Amino acid sequence: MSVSTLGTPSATRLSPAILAGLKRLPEWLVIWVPLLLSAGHVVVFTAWTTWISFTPSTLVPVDGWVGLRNYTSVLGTRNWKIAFDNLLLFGFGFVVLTALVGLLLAILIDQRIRGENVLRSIFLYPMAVSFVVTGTVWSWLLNPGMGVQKLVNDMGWTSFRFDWLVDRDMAIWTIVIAGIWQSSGFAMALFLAGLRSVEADLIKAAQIDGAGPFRMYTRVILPTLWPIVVAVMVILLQFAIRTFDLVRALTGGGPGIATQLPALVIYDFMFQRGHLGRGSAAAVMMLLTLLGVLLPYGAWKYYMRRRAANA
Amino acid sequence: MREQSGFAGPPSVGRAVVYAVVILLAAGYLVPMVVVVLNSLRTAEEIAQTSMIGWPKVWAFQNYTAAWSDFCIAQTCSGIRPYMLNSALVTLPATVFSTLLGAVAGYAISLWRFRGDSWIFALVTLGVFLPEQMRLIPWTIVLRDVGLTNTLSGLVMIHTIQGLSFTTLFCRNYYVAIPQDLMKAARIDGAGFFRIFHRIVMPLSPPILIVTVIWQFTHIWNEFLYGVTFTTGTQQPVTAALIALSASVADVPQYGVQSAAVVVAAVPTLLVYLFGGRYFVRGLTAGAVK
Amino acid sequence: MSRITRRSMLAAAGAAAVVSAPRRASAQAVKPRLTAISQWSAGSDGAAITALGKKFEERGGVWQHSPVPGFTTEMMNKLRAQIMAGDPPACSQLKGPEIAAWSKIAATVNLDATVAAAGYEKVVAPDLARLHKPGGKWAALPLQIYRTNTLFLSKRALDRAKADKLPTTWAEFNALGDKMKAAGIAYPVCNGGTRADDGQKFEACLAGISPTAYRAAIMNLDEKALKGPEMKAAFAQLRKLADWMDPNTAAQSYAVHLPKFVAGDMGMMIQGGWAQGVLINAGFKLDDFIIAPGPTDNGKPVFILNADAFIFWQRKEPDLQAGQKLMAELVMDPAIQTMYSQITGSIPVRTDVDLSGAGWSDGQREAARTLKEAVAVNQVVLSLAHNMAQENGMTAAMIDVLTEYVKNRSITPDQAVTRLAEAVEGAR
Amino acid sequence: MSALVIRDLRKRFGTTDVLKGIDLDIDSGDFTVLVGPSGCGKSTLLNIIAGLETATSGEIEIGGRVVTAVPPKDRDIAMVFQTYALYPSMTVRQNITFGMECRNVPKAQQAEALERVAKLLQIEPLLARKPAQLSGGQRQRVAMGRALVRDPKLFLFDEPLSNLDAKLRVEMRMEIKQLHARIGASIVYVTHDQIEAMTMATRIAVMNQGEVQQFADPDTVYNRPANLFVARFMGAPPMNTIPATLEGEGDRPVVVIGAGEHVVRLPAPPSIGREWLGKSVIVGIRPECIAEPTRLFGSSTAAGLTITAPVEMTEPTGAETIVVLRLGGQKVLGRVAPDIRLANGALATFAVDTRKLCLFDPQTERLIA
Repeated sequence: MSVSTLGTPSATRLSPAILAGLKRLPEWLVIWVPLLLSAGHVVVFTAWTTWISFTPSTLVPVDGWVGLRNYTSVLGTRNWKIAFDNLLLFGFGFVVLTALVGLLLAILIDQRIRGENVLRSIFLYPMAVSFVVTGTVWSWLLNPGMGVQKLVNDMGWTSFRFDWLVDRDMAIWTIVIAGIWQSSGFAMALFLAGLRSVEADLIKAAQIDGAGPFRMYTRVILPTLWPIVVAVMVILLQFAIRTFDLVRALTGGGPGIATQLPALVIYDFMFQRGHLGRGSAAAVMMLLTLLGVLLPYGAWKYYMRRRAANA
Repeated sequence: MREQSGFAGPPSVGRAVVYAVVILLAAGYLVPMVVVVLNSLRTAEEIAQTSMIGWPKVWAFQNYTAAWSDFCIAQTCSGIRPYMLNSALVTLPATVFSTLLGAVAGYAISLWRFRGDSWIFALVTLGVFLPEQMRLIPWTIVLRDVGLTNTLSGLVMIHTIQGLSFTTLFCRNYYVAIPQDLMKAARIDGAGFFRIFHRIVMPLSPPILIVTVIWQFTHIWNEFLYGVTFTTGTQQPVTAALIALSASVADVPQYGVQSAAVVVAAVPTLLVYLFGGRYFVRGLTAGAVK
Repeated sequence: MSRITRRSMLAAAGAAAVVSAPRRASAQAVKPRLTAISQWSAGSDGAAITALGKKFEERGGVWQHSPVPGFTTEMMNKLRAQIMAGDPPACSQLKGPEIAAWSKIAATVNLDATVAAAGYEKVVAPDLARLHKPGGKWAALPLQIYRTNTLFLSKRALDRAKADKLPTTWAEFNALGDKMKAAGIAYPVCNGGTRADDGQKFEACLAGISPTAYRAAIMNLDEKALKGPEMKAAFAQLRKLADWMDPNTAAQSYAVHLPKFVAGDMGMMIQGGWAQGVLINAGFKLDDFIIAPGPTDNGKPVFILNADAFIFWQRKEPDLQAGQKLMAELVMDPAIQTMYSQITGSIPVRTDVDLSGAGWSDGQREAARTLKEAVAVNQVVLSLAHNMAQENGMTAAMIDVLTEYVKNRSITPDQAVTRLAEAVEGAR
Repeated sequence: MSALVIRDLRKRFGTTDVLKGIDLDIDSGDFTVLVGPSGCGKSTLLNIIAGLETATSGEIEIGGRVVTAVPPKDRDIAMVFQTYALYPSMTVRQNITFGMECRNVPKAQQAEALERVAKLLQIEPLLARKPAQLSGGQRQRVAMGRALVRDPKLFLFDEPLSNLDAKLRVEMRMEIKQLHARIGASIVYVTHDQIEAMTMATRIAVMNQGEVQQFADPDTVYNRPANLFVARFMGAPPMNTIPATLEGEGDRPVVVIGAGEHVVRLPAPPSIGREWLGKSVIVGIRPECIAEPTRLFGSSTAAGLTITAPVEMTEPTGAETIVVLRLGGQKVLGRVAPDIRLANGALATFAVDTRKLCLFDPQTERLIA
C-alpha cells in the first residue's frame, strides 16, 4: 500500500521535459552510440598510439618516457625515407592514374556500346578480389622471367623489356599498375554514374555550339563531375595510404627495400622488429602527413561553405 | 538525367576504335583471373616444373575437391569449407550492422543536423585513413577488456565499428542530396526520427546501401590480419586458410590447390559484385533525388 | 564493465588455485592437455606437427594446436594478443634470441628438472642450448635443426660445365661459377627474391670466409669486427654471387627457379636443407642434384645453424601443466625427433641420433655429420637470416642493408660495410 | 480571434541577426503574404512558425495556444513547399495520407479525407502515380492536397508557385485565391514576387533585413508605403523616389523638384507638418500618376496638374507605354496610353496625379505624409 502510494506520484512527477527526453531516448541511442564508438575509437586509438610513440615499448606496450627517441630513430632509417618518398610517388601516381583510367573506362562504356553489362562487370570484378591475391597474381604477370616480358620475348620480339618489378627505380610503378587494375573499376562506376546524371540540355547546348566529342567531355561534362572527382580522390587516397597486403604479396617491399610504404614500415617496426614505440612513431608521423593534406582541404571546404552561407 | 550520353556519331572508324579499345582493355582486366583459373586446374608438380603461367597439360579438377573439402590445415583436414562458414559468420552480421548503423548515423548527420555534427563526422571519416596495422594492439586490449578475445563476435564488433567510418561517410554524402524540404514536410506530417528514416529515407536508399554492402562485404571477407590474430584454430576466416596454403620456405608451393581455393573463396564476393554491380551504377545514377 | 570482468576472472583464478592445492596429490591423474600456437599449418611442417600431435594423443593427452598461417610475424601477433589477454598458450613456436626477449614479457615454465631427467643438455650444441635458457634456466626446447649453408649443385649444370670436383672453398666456388658461365649457363647461382634469401647468401659468405669473424660481427655485434676485412671480403663474395643470379627474380620463393636449376640453366644454390624436400616434392629426382656442405675457406666444416623451438608459457591449470611436461618429454625424445626430421627434412637436435636408417637421406646424414664435426672445432654459428643470431629488430635492420646490397650493384663492399655498421648502431 | 500571433521574435545565426524582433498578429481567415527580397528572413520566419527551426527568443501563438516549444506535428499547421517536397517513393495517395498515417487516423477516415481533397483539387486520376510521373502543375496540386487534407488551423505556403511556368503560375494564383475564399482558412504565404502578394493577400507583411517594414492591407501598402524600401519594392515598375525640398507658399506647402529651367513644383500633401518647410524631403510618385496630359485622374480635375520634362526613352508594352523622363536630374518613370509615341530627347507634357504623392524623410526614410 505505502509502496504504491510512493510509486504513483513519483511517476507522474516526472517533468514533461524528462518525458519528452525519454521519448527521444531510442533515437539518441541509435545516433550517438555508433557515432561515439566510431569517433571514439579513432580518437582513443590515435591518442594511445601517440602515447606509445613516446614510450620505450618493444614487444608489448609499457609505460615510460623516452621523449622523441623513437622518432629520431625511425627518421634515421633508410626504410622510412624510402617509404615516405614512395608514398608521395605512389600516392600521387596511383590516385591520379586510377582516376584517369576509371574516367577513360567510364567514357568508353558511356558510348552506347553493346554488352555494357558484361564489360562493366569485367572492369569491376577486381574490386572483389583480395589484395593478397592481386599482389600474388601480378607478381607472376609482371615478373620478367615468366610474365608479360617472357610472353612477348617468346613471340619473337626478343629485345622487349618490361622488368619494372625487378628495377629498383620502377618497381613502385608495378604496385601502381596492380592498384589501378584493382581500383579503376570502382572509379569507373562512380564516374559513369556522374556522366549519366549530366543534364541532357547541357549536352544539347554544347552540341548546338558545335563541340566535338573531345571538347564535349573536357569542357562541358567533366566540369560538372567535380564533386565525384573529389569523392573518387578521397577513396583512392585512403587506398594509397593503407596499401599493405598488395605490396607484401607483389614485391615484398623489394627489390631490396625499394618499394617500402609507410603502412609496411609501421607494421614492420611494430610487429616484425618488435619495436612498438618506433612503429607508433612512424604511424604518428604518417597521420601527421595525412592531416597536412586533409586539414587544408577541410579548411578550404569550411571557408567555401561559410562564404556560400554569407552570400 | 539520361541513360546514355554517347553521341550518335557516324558508324565509322571512331566506333571501331572505341570497340577495339574496350575489348582490349576488358581482355587485359581478365588476364589475372584467367591465370588463376588456369593454375587452379594444373597440378602443383606441373606448375613447379614449368612456370606460374601456362595452359594445363592435364586438367586437375581434383584441385577443387582438395581445396573445398580435403586439404589439411594442421590436424584439421576439411578444406576451406568450414573457414568459408566462419568468414560468412563474421562478414554477414558485420556488414548488416555497419551498414544499418552507418545509414542511421549518416541520416542523422546529413538531415537532422545537431550540435557538433560536423566535428563528429570529421572524426568518423578520419577513421577510413587509419591503417589497420596501427589499430591491431588497441583492438587486442579492447577485446581483452570486453572479454571477446578469440571469438567471432569480437571480429564482428571490430568490423562493425571500423566499418562505420565508411558506411557513415557513404550514406551521409548520399543523404545530403535529399532536399531539406522533404524532411520539413515529413516533420509537419508528424513523422518522427524513425518513421522518416523508415518510410522516406530507406526507400530512397537502395543504391547507396548496395554500394556500402558491396564495399563492406568484400573488405571484411578479404580481411586477413585481424582474422588470424583474433580468432583461433577452427574459427579462422577463409583468408587464413588461403595463406596457410601459400608457400613456406621449406615447402613446394601448393599453387594448384591454392589457386582453386582462391577461386572458391572469391565466389561470394564475385557474386556480390555480379549481382550488386548491376544496381551499382544504376543506383549511383539514380542517386540524385529529384 | 571491463574491470569487473577482469576482477572476477582474477577471483576465479584465485579460487582455482586454492582448490587445486589439496588436489595436488591427484595431479597425476589429470588428463594432460596442451594448447599450442605455431605457424606450421600445411605442407611438411603441418604434417610433422600433426604427427607430433598424434604421438601426444597416443600418450593420453589432449592436443589443441592452433596454427596461425602466414609469416612468423602473424604468429607472433597472435601470441602477443594471447599474452596480453592473460591467456598465453601452454606452448608456442618461437626461436632464437626472441625466446629471451619474449620470456621477459610473460612467465615461462622452468624446464630444468625435466631436461635434467632426460639428460638432454649433453647432446645439444652448446650455442643452441644457450638460446633456450634465458636467465640460465631452460624455458624452451629446440625441436629440429637446419643447416642454412647447404650447397645444392645441379647435375646437368655440372655436366655442361664439365666440372669434375665439388667446390669446398669460395675460390673453388668462384672458379666453378666462371666455368659454368663460360659453358653458357646464364645464371650459375640460383636464388629466391625474399629478404631471407639475400641474408642467407651473406651469412654463407661470411661464415665460409671466417666463422670467427661471423661470431664477432654478426652474433656479438662487435664494432671492430663489423668493420673488419672479413666483412669487406664477404660483401665482395656476395657481389660475385649476386652477379650470377637471375636479375628477374622478384619477391618470389627460390622454388620457382627449381625447374631451371634441375635443367642445368642455373648451377648452384645455397639453401637450407629443406630445399631437398622441396625438390623431391616438386617431382624431381635425387640424382638431378648433389648436396654438399657450403664453401669454407679454413678447411674445417662450418655449420650455420637454424633451429625451430617451442617455448613453454606458465599456466596454472593442472592439465596444461601435465601437458607441458608431456610435450617437453616428447620433444626431447630421440624417436620423436627422428619422426619429425624425417618428415620435414631437417636433422635432429640431439647429436646422438643414429641417421643410418632408411628414413634418412644422404643429405641429412651429411648435415648431421658436419654438425658434429663443426661442434668439435667450434665452427657452429647461428643464422642471421633465420632469426637465430639476433633479435628480430636487429636482424631486420641488418637484412635491410644486405638485401639492398644484393639488389643494387652500385653499392660497393666498402659502402656496404659502413652501412651495415650504421644500421647496427641505429637498431641497438 | 487571432490565427497567429508573433511576439518579438528574434533569430540569430552565429553573429548574424536574421530576424530582429518580429511582431505580427494575423486574424483568423486572413491570407497573409510575407514578401521581401531574398535573404530578408521571410523563409526563416515561416520555418519558425512551422516549428522547423527554433527562434533565439520570442513567442509564437497559433489559434490562441502558445506553441513556441511545440514540435511541428503538434502545431496544427500544414505547409506547401517551393519544391513541393513530395515523398518520391510514395504514390500520390500515400503522399496525401502520410500525415494521417503518422497520427494513426483510422483508415476509413483517411479514405474519406482523401476523397474530399482529391475531388476539390481534381487529382483523382493521379492517385496511384508516383511524383516522378507528374507534371509540375500536378505536383503542385498534390502538394496542396497534402496540406488541405489536414484541415489545419494555419496553412503555410513557401513560395509554392515559383517553380511553375508563367502561365501556370497565373492560373494557380487564381485557384489558390478561390480556394481561400471557399474554405476561409488562415494562410501565411511567403513569396518574393510582389505581384503575387498584391493579387492574393488580404494582408501583406513586407520584410527586409530581418524586420517587418510594413504590415497592412494591399492598398495601404501600395498607396501609402511606410518607408522608402516598401515604396521601391512594391509595384512594377516601382514608385519613383525623387529628392526635393519643401517650400511654403502661403499655407500650402509645395514640393520643389530640381532647379532652374526644369524646376517642377507640385502641391504637397496637406497633412505634412509645418516643421518640414524649407527642408529636403524625398517625394514618391507611382509611375501611373504620371500620364499623358489628356488623362483625367479621378473625378476632380483639381488634382490635375501638368508638367513639362524631357523624354529619355519609351518602352511600349502593348497595354501601355512606359516613359522614362528626367525630373530634377533624376530618371523618373511614367505610364502613358499605349498608342502614344514620344521622340527621345523631346520635351513633353505630362499630367500628374498629385493626390497620391508620398513624402519621405531622407534621413529615416520613413513616410512623413
